[in-house]
Amino acid sequence: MATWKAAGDAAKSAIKLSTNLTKLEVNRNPHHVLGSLYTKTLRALAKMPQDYAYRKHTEAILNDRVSQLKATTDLQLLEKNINCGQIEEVVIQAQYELRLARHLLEVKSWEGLIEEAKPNQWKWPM
Amino acid sequence: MAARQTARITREVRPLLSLDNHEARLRVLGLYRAWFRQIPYMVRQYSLIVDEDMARAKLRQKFMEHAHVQDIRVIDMLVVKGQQDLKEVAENWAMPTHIISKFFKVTVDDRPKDFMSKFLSGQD
Amino acid sequence: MAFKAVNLFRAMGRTSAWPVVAASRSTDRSMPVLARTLATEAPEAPQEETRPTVRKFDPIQRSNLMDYGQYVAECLPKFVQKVQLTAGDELEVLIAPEGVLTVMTFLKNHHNAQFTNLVDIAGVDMPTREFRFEVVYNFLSLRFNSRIRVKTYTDEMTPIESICSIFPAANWYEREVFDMFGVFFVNHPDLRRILTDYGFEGHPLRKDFPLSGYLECRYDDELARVVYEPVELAQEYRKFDLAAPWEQFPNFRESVPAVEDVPLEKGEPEKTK
Amino acid sequence: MATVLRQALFSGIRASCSTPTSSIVGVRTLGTSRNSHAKEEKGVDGSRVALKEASDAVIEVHDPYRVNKKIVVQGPNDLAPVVGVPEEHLKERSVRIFRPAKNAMQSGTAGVRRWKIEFDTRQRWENNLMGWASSGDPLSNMQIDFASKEEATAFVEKHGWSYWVEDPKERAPKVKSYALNFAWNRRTRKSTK
Repeated sequence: MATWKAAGDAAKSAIKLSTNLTKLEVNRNPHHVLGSLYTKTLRALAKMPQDYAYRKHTEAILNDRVSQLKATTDLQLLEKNINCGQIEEVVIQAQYELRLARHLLEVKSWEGLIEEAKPNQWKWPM
Repeated sequence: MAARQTARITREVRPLLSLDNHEARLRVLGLYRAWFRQIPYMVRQYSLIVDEDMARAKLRQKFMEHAHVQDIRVIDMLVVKGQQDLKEVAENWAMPTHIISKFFKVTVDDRPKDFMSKFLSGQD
Repeated sequence: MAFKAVNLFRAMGRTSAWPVVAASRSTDRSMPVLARTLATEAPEAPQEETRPTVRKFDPIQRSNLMDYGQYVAECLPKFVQKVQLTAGDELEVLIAPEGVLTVMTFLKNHHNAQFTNLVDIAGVDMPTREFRFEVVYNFLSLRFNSRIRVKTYTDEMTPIESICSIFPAANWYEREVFDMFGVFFVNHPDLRRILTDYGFEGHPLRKDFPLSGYLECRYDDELARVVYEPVELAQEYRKFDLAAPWEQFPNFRESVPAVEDVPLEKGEPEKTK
Repeated sequence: MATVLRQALFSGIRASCSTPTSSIVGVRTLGTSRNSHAKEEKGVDGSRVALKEASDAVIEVHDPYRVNKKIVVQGPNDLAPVVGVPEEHLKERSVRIFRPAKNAMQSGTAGVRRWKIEFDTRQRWENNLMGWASSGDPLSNMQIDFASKEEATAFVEKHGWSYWVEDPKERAPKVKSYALNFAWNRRTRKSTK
């Protein structure tokens, strides 16, 4: 989907020229941006209870992403490994996840059910 | 005929806009004031058949109709609807016919009240 | 475990836009899901639907959806009341009205959800219930080629939080629900009528709104404008009860249940407050 | 939040300008411009903008999380002012709550296990042109089903209509059998001898 410029040197990785997606600009240092976003999210997650399902699942995903970031500097390979669209989209997803983690921390979503439905609320036919 | 239950019950509910009576009252006053200030512009913009005094009297009447309402949420909802009407007037979205028809029902005759007029009009 | 939902969606992604990518990716990760699906399938051995007139469902897709419903429920135990499959393969999450913002944030922002596309918001009116209105949100995840439906409830006076801050597309949808049902969305940037005429009173899609409405309009020659007057029906509406007094299609009642509950593990954490 | 609103509404020119939100400024402008519209012909547009902002301030919710708070309201649930039903149909109508009768021609009972509401009839006349039965009653064509009597009652009370409930007369089914006519202990049994 994206436009790449092959590097003349075989040792160097290709450079992305465009994402070919409207309003999505090429990110020049995705490793750094993603790393900091993931660290922030993990820090927010650490404040949640140990056995909270969201924390467990998200921590596993993010730790896996962090290890993939460390594994390679080649963007094309990284995108292929993560397999969630282009790296710029992955950055957006990471931003979203950070926002979500902070929001859940605020509303304490691990607590018990806030309100039981009335007995006939979800009953159909009446 | 079953008598309506007027037992004094209290319920805990989620607020619409206002958290207490005082805040609800301020909203009502604010809306009244905004309408009051809008009336001169309204009468002029729309070249209404009513003058400002009639419009103000009608405004007062419309507010006093709901003077007995106690529930904060109902007050809030009335304020929301009144504000939407005001906005339609202020932004010039509504047409003169909407305003006249909604607030001054000139083409609608009053329903007959006493026995004789009901009998003569053949209703009820 | 952690990659459960991702892989669930991958399995679903067989019909998605990137089948090649999905297949080429890390087959080892999809192993546990595959194994689990097989394990659950073996003892049950669901009978194959062979009748040509009955719609057939993909059992793997159904179990994936059920798993995903449980995943959402265990991530948001505070707000999710119930999870169910309707019409065979549509996932519905039923939530408490306080959780609208949180659940929508989760569905849009979580890595394993990415329901970034708000398809529609609808309202339903059941006057027999204490909370008579249902508000229904439909979402689409382009990333995982999957849909989900979220339902919550309210009455005439209880506000629902507007999700315009998360999904700008909700603006007009919420205005429509407000206009048609009178459900108030708090924190909406511009809540006003959208379909009815200026000065219209009432909410036309409520069950207690008469079919004819209360007012009719006509052009008045003397006043040279349109006037609104109480409705007069030249022929009164006649009520026919045309429904047969017998139960319909009992043979098909069992084959495809309209609603199937997804069992949730109710291992509630401590009840705070 | 209420204090801000109060300040804006009542203090007029004294309202603090240190909170330069548009809505507050709007209200303040509203409070200060006490001249009649004729004098401010020049600033009509400015005043109109102020008016619009003032009307927005009326419905502003300041704390985004206040919907999670609860308030206490007293008295029965009375939504009559906001349901959008014209006044004449709210105050003068009475409602009958009933369960529909079984179809006399068929034995199926699928349609009768529910409660309905119905309004008193009013204002019918014969159409001059066609002789149809005309009506001026919009509520005559309203049909609502309820699962139980209590729910129907609650709904009607909420709207402020007066009502009465008609309970159906339940009839205990009798055991009928032709053979019983000839049972040995039947009183009407007559000896053939």
